[in-house]
Amino acid sequence: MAVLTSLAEAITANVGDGDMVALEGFTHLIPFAAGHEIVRQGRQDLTLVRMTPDVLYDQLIGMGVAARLVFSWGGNPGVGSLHRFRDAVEHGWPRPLQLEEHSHAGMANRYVAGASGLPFAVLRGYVGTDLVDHTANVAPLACPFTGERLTAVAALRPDVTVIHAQQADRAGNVQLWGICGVQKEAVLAARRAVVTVEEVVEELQPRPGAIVLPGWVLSAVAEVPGGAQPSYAQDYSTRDNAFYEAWDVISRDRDTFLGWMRTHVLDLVPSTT
Amino acid sequence: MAVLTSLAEAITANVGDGDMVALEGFTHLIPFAAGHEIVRQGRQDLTLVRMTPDVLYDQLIGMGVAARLVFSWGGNPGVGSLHRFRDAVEHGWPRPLQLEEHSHAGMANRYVAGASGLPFAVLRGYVGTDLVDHTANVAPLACPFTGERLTAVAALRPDVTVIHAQQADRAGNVQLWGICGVQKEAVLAARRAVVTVEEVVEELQPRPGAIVLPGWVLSAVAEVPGGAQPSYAQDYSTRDNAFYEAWDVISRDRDTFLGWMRTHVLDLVPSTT
Amino acid sequence: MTYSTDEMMTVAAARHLANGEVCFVGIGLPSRAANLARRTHAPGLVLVYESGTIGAKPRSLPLSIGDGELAETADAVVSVPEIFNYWLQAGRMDVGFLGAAQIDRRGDINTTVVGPYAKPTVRLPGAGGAPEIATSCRRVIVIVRQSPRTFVDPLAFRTSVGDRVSTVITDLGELRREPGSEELVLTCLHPGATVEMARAATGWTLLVADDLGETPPPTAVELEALRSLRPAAMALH
Amino acid sequence: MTYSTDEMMTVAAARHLANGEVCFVGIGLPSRAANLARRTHAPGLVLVYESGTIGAKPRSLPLSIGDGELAETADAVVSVPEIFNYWLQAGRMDVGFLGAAQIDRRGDINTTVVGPYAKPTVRLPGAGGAPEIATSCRRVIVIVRQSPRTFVDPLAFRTSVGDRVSTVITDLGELRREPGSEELVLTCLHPGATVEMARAATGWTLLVADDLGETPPPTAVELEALRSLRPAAMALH
Repeated sequence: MAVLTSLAEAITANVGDGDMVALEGFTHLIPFAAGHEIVRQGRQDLTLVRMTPDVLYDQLIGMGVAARLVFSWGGNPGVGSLHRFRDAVEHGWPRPLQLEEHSHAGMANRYVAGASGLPFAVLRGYVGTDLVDHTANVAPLACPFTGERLTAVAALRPDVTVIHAQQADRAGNVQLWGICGVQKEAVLAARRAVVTVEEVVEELQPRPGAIVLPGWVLSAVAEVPGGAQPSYAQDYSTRDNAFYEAWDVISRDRDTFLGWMRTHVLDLVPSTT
Repeated sequence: MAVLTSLAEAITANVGDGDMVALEGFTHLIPFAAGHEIVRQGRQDLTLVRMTPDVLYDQLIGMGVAARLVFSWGGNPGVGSLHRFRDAVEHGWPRPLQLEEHSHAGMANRYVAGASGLPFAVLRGYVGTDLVDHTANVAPLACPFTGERLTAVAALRPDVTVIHAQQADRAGNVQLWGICGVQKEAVLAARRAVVTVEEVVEELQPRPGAIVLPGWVLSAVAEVPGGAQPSYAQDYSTRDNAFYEAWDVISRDRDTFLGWMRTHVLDLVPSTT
Repeated sequence: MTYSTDEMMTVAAARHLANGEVCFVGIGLPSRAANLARRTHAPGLVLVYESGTIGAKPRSLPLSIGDGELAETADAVVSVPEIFNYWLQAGRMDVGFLGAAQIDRRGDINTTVVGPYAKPTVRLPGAGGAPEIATSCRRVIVIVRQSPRTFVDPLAFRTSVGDRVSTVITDLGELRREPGSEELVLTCLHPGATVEMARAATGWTLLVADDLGETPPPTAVELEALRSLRPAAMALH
Repeated sequence: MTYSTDEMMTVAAARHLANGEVCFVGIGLPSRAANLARRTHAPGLVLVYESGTIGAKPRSLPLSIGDGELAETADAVVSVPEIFNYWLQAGRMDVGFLGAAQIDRRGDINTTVVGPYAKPTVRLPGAGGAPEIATSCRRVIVIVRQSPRTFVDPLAFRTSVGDRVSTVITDLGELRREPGSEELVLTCLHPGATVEMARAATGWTLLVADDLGETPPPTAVELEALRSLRPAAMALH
């Protein structure tokens, strides 16, 4: 059952060293504030999971919180490379980063399997690519009816999934809308789930295209207005495209990066509500 | 690409003798008018597919249009038996009816596989039940990662799926809301899809909880106000519960049934728009 | 206050649902019992219907599991594949609530046929959601009127496996499965019912608990709440 | 009107999309070309983005595939699992539009690493949607600038299989796969490009079609439409 709490308490209670942690949000609703709180609390040896590790994971990887990354596309959308991610993979800085990579379809179906309580999911994919040689979580599977050779992907079961949403009510029911990505599956696949929201409202008003997650499948809900910035929350904020472009410069150099993180993350006290 | 047409033309063009036909709608939005048009046009030897064959399929089965029924629950919801269905199975009247039965979870996943372009889907089900002995479309499957024994169900690929929805626009894009059941999957699993709608509108206004099916995945759209009665279309009509109870009496006796069908279905000319 | 055996059965079933639990509800007696619980001691009971309505709070008793009332009052409405895969199969349901046409001493259920499968004497509706409700919910409660036609062994057809059936509630009393035991045992009689009546209504040699209890009769509050729960359709009659 | 080689490449790509087709679009040059087609000769082109937006009609060019503009103008917004399973994998896409870091003579694509996988000299973003776009769309068009670093054989890593790549559009010309042939052939040069330039920009011995054509230069209408398609973010600069 969801507890309405502060961001700091939600992370303290639900994210531990060595956990497999999924912070999801497909361009939209990326939980930046929660990710920053994980950095501030000094979590270590995390397995970070995310379809599209973008600027947020570049920050987490650059701060050395991750031992492993499970992902399908690691870039700065529309801009270019993730320099901290590349530095970790190419030069082991600030620590080596073990990779497990998939296609988007594979990752999405791994979450679906987790959300469905199944050990694996089936898709037509991976065949003929070199991806199959680099993970134990992909296996060939024959259709028992037609004999067609398909691909099985192992379920993802994060210890904790963290997402950002537009609204929660006081019972901890959460509503998000706009591009909803893989968030429902990521939440339902996880053992624990933390949601930051733009706003706690008295009553959720049904919205076109919205997903509602009942409070009883969530562990903690924290009100963090702007918690997705520089990503965005539809009908609350817009994507800070200029920041995504600026990140290309900030993140190129290790010291510039560390300085930025100190000023904009480490030295900040999270807002409590 | 969807053609806006009359109900009669939509059925003529898309439902042929011997076809596998799925008329879906989970209590809500059952395409009664389209089913009646199939009877009027004298289709034969159909394989009827539906999770919950209720009064509509009782009518089609009683009229002898079906050679086979693929289903998971055949009753009159909240009332009792389907007498025409029982008469066909127990006494072969008006013709023998071959059955292939599943659980709801199995049928739903069979549609999901069809919609996904996969030959099968996986679930944790059927094990230990006598259902597995009565269909070739269920098979045991071991997880390639854990060895757990699960169940595979073969994809459903109807020749045509027919559904009823609240609205379409002039481009044939369709919007339905309320309880949406398995309609999206049934439409996307089928080779052809026919949709009857309460209303053709100039522009679809996004609705909470709505599904939108783009016109380019549909074959024909026909405006048929009240086309779900005695089922209902949320925000357009209410369920005629009294009729569902009356059907118990109408359908008990073969002649009473035939008389009712003559008056209320066969002798009617479908409305054209 | 006088009450019927069906009312006693429904009240007894409702008492098995705790506040805050998540309950996967079939239509008919299970839905009536679950809604009664929500109106009395378990206002925070979460009702989930296989039509995809999660957290439905119907103001009148639905006649079908797809009534508009369920969608309009739900916290979330999801697709039928989603309700079975993400919510039921994934193990999020505390209690499953089933009816039965036939039940055996292990709690296995038949809702498919009476007589041979290929040439049944009675063709029943079939499986519906029951097989996966029976194996995915943490515990399963069955509500069924007790008679030699319904309490049979062996079953004509095993539609749902009874391993997780914790309690069977009938018009005569309650049967439970003790931890570690395979067979259901009569643990409680409703007021007015006797062991002999229960034995006569059971198609096998019924086991009776040493400490056989008696169900407290329905309270005035329970009966009033139950009687106010008339389906919208019936209210029209 | 003068134009850049990138503009020529984008215009050439747009011309390959027919009105009414359904196009699965990656971000960057593919999105620019697809949006240009929709603004010129193919107003009924259906744009599908992997963020789950079906029938998006962006008024300005999105910077990312998850821009709010895409959701707000789409016919439908679905989940990411659904877009990959029900829409892409099911074979509903006429055209897939991909970029590439490296491409070989068979149209296989590398977007994963340059150098050895375990110790890459350049770590690229990875697969994203590309592997399943490459094998699920009826035909695949690749847009990539031609150079000996991108046109390589063998690839350092095969991220996506090229079997369905029908056309590769570069800043120098177009390569196509003839029916029945495995290898891509230079079939067309953009104005100003030569066979020698194309050969010099290719890391294998480039095959050239007997009837090598020349791409018509961008029309004023195409260039104007393309230039009006500035991303919202860039318009701020």
